[in-house]
Amino acid sequence: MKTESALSALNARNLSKRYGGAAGIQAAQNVSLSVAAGETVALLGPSGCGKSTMLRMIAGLEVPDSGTVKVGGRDVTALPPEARHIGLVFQDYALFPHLSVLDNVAYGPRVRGMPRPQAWAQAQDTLELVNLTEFGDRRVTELSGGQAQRVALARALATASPLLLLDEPLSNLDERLRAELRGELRALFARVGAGVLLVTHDQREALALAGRVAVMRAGQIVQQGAARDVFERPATAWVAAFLGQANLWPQPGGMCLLVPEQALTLGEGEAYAVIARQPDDSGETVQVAHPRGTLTLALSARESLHIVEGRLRVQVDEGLIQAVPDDREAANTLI
Amino acid sequence: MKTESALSALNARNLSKRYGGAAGIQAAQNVSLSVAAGETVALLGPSGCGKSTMLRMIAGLEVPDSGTVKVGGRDVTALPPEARHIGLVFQDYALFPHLSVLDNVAYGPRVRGMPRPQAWAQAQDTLELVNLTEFGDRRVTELSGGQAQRVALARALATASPLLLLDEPLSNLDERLRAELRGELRALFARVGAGVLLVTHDQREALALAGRVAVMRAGQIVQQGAARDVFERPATAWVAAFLGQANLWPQPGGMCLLVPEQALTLGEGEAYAVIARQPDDSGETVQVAHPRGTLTLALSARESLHIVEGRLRVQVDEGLIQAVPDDREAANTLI
Amino acid sequence: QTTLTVISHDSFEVDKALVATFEKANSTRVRFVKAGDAGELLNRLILTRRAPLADVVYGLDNSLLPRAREAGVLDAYRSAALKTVPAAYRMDEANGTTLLNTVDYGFVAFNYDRAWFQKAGLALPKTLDDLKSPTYAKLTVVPSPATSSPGLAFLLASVNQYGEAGAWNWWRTARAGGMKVTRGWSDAYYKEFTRNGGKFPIVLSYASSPAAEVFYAEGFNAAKLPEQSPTGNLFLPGSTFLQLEGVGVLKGAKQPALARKFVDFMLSGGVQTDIPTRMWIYPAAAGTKLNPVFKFAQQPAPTAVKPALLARPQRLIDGWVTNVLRR
Amino acid sequence: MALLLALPLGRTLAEGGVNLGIWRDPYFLGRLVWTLGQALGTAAVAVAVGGPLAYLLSRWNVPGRAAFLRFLLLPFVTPTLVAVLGLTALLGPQGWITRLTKLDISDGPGLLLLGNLFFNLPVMIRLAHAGFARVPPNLIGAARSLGATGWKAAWTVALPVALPGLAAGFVLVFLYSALSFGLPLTLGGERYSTLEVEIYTLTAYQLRLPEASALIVGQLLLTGAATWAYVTLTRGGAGVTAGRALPPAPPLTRAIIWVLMGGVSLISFAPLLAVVARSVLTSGGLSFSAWQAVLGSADTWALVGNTLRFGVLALIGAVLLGGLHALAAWRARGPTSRVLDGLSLLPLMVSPVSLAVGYLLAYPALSATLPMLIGAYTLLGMPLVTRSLLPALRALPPRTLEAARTLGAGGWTVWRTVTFPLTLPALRGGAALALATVLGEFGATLVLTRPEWATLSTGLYDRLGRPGERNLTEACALATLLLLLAVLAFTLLDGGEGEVT
Ligand SMILES: Nc1ncnc2c1ncn2[C@@H]1O[C@H](COP(=O)(O)OP(=O)(O)OP(=O)(O)O)[C@@H](O)[C@H]1O
Ligand SMILES: Nc1ncnc2c1ncn2[C@@H]1O[C@H](COP(=O)(O)OP(=O)(O)OP(=O)(O)O)[C@@H](O)[C@H]1O
Ligand SMILES: Cc1ncc(C[n+]2csc(CCO)c2C)c(N)n1
Ligand SMILES: [Mg+2]
Ligand SMILES: [Mg+2]
Repeated sequence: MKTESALSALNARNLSKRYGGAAGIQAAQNVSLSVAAGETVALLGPSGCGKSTMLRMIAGLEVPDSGTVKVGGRDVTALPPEARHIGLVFQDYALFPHLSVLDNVAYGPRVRGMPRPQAWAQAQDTLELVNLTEFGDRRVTELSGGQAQRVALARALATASPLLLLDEPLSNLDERLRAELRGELRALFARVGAGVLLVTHDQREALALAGRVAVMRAGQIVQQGAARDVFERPATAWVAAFLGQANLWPQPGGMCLLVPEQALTLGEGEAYAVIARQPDDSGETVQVAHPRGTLTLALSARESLHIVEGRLRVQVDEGLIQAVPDDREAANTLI
Repeated sequence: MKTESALSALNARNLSKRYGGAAGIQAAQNVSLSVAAGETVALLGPSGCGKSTMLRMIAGLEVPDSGTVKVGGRDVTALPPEARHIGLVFQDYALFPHLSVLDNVAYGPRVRGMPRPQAWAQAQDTLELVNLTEFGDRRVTELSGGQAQRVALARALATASPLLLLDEPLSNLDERLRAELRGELRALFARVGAGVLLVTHDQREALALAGRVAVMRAGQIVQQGAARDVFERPATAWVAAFLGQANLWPQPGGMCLLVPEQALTLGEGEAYAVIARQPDDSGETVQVAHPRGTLTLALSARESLHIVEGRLRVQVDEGLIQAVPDDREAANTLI
Repeated sequence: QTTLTVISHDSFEVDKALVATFEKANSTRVRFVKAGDAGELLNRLILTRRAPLADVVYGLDNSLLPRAREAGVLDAYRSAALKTVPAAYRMDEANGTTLLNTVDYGFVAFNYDRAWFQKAGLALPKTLDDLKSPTYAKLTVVPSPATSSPGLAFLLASVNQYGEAGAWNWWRTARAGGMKVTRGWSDAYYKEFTRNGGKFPIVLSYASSPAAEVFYAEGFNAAKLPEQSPTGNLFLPGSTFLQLEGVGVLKGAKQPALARKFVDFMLSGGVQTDIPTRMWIYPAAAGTKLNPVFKFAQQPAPTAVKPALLARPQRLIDGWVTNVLRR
Repeated sequence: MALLLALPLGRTLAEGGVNLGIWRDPYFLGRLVWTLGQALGTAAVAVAVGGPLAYLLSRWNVPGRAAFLRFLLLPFVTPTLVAVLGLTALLGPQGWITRLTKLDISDGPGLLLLGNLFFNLPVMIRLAHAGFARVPPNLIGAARSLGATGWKAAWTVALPVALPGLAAGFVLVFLYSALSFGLPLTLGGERYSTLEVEIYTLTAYQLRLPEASALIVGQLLLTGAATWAYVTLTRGGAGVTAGRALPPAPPLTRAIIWVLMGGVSLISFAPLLAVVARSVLTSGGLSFSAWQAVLGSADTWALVGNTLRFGVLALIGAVLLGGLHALAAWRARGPTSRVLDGLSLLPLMVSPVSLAVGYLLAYPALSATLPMLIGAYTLLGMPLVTRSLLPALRALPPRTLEAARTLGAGGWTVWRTVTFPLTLPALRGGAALALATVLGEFGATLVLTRPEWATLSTGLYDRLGRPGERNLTEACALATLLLLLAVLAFTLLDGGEGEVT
């Protein structure tokens, strides 16, 4: 445990935050999270569940009602933001309107005492990473949405902090650029060994970047674990549904059967009637009337060929069906 | 043509815009776009290509250097924004900080003369659409990023304008909420028969909502057509790559071979060596050494079972391979 | 209805009821305009002589009259009531044309703080020469001749006493010895005088000031007057100056007839009786009854100032500025 | 503006011609240097003390904050003579503080500088606070998470973003201190008099207009240069004053705020308290007879009524004209905007003494009429409204206004529903300052024409023109009444929220 804390980039314990007094909103409640050095953890959860609040508490911008924050093994709960050495990308960017793009990015190194030419060089390198090499002289008010978001990302990266908190850092970028940046970020994180806590609504992004995933719901963490585990074995029906599992069959007794993708084999087994088809960019989504419940399947163009005369042969591997508690209605409080 | 213009929600002709004088940035160059009533058109393109600029010119917030804008068949080029009856969602929301959530949403109906109780009722209905029923009294400074985005969307929808311009309206929402809103928006658009121009970086969203798609690059539209057509038959290698086609084999003479997903059948034909595997949330991405070039394939968990001893059997249907001009290097100017 | 405009210095005040009777009797309205202290008042009249601000002026005094005459801002009018004023207090007797009718008179004089001198156990100065010695100079505050009318009055007295060169010498010595020169009377009296929180127990003010001190003292009771005033007059020979304030008709007045009536009104018994306890000066009309507190305001025997000095006071002020102030 | 400013000034200059030879006199060059020096010094101290305090108050809540910000307007209401009374009661040769500390600063320029600060620290703090309150909190958060300490973030982010408000404070303080003449007249003595005092002496007492004109021209060049520098230097600004609740200050910050607030209070409130104290303290000890006399007299209520009536009239004028002026300067683009911006300071750039003379010459018939008087005070209050409102308008995020227009709001509706509510705090603040100016100055420098038009400040000046202790205590009682009236007016102006900025 001692070595773990030494290598831990972030260790947040029991953080709680209520906005606006006793009658206010409980934005976070006893949330514990840790990120090891060199590790990327994705923080997922529906809109308004408290993700940004967590990041702001960890960064020291919001005073938690209770709980402690350790960064690099050091208790920073009482320290101001600047003493925490954390790089933060704000969801709304918060770029400095009075500085050029380059000066925005160089700001972190500058205030930490780096001489100007060196800070500019470092900022220029970071701008290159986000494909904005030639934008250094621009005013930040003259950027497109995606460009501004990349400047915000570059500004946080340029601090070379051992812990990065990224709040939807790529949400306003097109998919190709996002894929490219994902690759570069992964390489960068691996190289510098920074711990990263990433808020994203893009599950592909979470999987591509994060080794571990934490799922929040209404101010609490409902599941945490290796990315693959969480996606493959959601702890509850709510988590499964949130992560995009379409096939949840409610059972009596507050339980629910989860039929994961891997449990389904196409072109084998019985042929069931297809009751709905909806095309999308990677193929189509079809609904199949299985005797135990409706099955929703995302088919690629190739797989669509299996549908013959309005029927699709699907084999459900009963061994892979998981029974999970059905908590989808509970805690659906105002968030 | 006459009836077309009568039913047209938007008809923008040859819009051009250069920011910052002669030495500035050509953000749009002779762009023509039309949206029929009841139709949704997705405007796609990389970050900084001029999408928001187009929307701003159409809404009357930016004076085009040249070109005309017709809304509902009426030439509005010289009219101020408020005379155009257009609902616009700003990429950065631009909520009114001094108004409550409900008053923000009721603002449009109110300034168009609707009595207060009625405007509030209508605003409340729209808030329900975006799942913010209970947030009417909140100050907009007390919202999470996704909540603010939904208020911005609701504010534009509440105007019941015949033309809606949506600039990345769902980018800060989690996938489940996004899917839900997509469904509701589609139903709403169909019901009210509004023309919608949608800027999005999410291709699934484009396909799910839009009948037609326009792809912009560096201030110009490079392809426009039915959504399915554009995705299945990109006009150039750049468009194909931008839309996520991974398999583009450069040929001599400035051409390129595009191997679409449908041209590939798994589990048949020869077995090629798998040279890379990368897991993601819907399965994994693998690279296969095909003699004519490297093939990149996104495999679902089910399809991964086809990989046997590091080899994958893939049949490439030569008849489906398309030859497209390779323009990926050109026009890669500062945008 | 006509309007009569009266311009005056800032200290002018008269019973509202009296004004109302005047207005009623002449079916007119009276507007009062205040224009700074007497010096400023004259300058303003000179500046605006082509389009006069008022019909009648009150508050010009004998030290300003020659300039007023030279600038031609006044019309001649001699009120019949002037006969109630003793000849010694009338202005312009020698010229034959009366521009200003004396309404009141006062004496510019040094005052001292009784309590301070008692406590310090210091004897009072006896002469102006005493006053310029450092012992007393550092106890004295004087409003500036360049910017206040009591200051100018004292300058005239000092030049009258010593001649120009001698006067400059007196002033320079006194200033070197610690005499303070303030801009206006209020500064000297309310800021620098020991009675009011300053550190100078001798101040150039008016001979009537000790009476006012009694009148405005806490718990004043006309029936039970105190033994003595907290301040006293210091009539050093050659230091006092008889100031005669008058009222006259402005050249170019829109209401000359009413203006003359107002001149008469100022010399009438009602106003004359009202004057002393409002403006702390003596009414010019002989035999006007005085409030008993005026027993604290002794009248010095003033030295007559040479008429030549009065003719060009501005020259003396300039001389004082260059020879004393900016040395 | 031409009628109200240029013409009278021109008439003053034309009356006697301009004798520039006076500038060869080292005496007047010395006055020029001193005028500039004391004004710059005052403005610098005001920024150095008021800037940080305004910043802290815009970020943190401490007990007493709201009351402090509101009372801050009081010195501005105070007639110069009352301020002098208060200051000398404390720091004069026999002042309470002087006697306590045995330290007499009444002979040097110290009292004058303190007097300047007494009036002007409040101006600085309020305008700077308005600027800082607009800085989006997330920008500070961003700076700090990037490694900037609290002070560094203030210096590198909040300061540049709030610069227009800060600079407005600086230039106003500079102009007030450079052109004020009441204070140097009474506190400066002969040694520390300023150019304006010399102009006053030359015109009012010596009637040497050519020389005075030369000084006026020189002074105009000085203030013009300052204004030009201000207008060209201030750019940018961002954000709106979002009425969000401020977090309570952490202990150290709270201590700093309290120390600064205490210091400012000592300079700006203590003299007022001294005046209040003087209204009940006589040589014979505690006594309320002055109050009895003042409150018992029907005249007093007439004074209060007039003060309010004229004050409100001038306030309406100042808010209307100043508001329109700010709107015009905001709407205009490029150089026009800058010229309009600078013009708004014109009433503060020209010497009030020369203006007064100009009025006499240009409008002899009007010079002592009520409309002229109200016009003049409108003109004095206007710059304060413009200076508060303009930075707020310029900081409005353009997208917010655009959003309103796309939602169907026409120009006027946008103004009514978005622009106005978002800039209301600034407008209120400017209005409060303007009202303060008018309440305190009304009828004191320009001369009222009828006894029944007398205001509190004229009543007060009348009493200070007569000898006798009772006059002094009654003057102090009237001053106290004026202050109470002002507190009431400000409370009404800011809707009782204590948040006028
Ligand atoms: N106010 C401005 N001044 C100068 N250049 C600008 C301004 N606004 C945008 N630009 C530039 O114009 C180009 C087009 O911008 P626009 O905002 O239309 O892009 P976009 O397609 O919406 O991009 P994104 O997806 O990143 O939001 C960009 O290169 C941007 O840098
Ligand atoms: N300043 C505030 N005052 C009051 N409530 C707030 C404030 N900021 C956020 N909240 C509320 O706290 C809850 C959590 O907000 P938070 O911003 O942490 O959500 P989030 O998980 O980041 O959501 P999103 O994905 O939409 O950005 C939300 O319900 C939000 O409405
Ligand atoms: C040094 C100095 N003296 C006086 C004031 C008082 N004052 C308040 S408002 C205003 C302008 C209108 O007269 C003035 C001069 C000040 N601010 N600075
Ligand atoms: Mg968030
Ligand atoms: Mg955009």
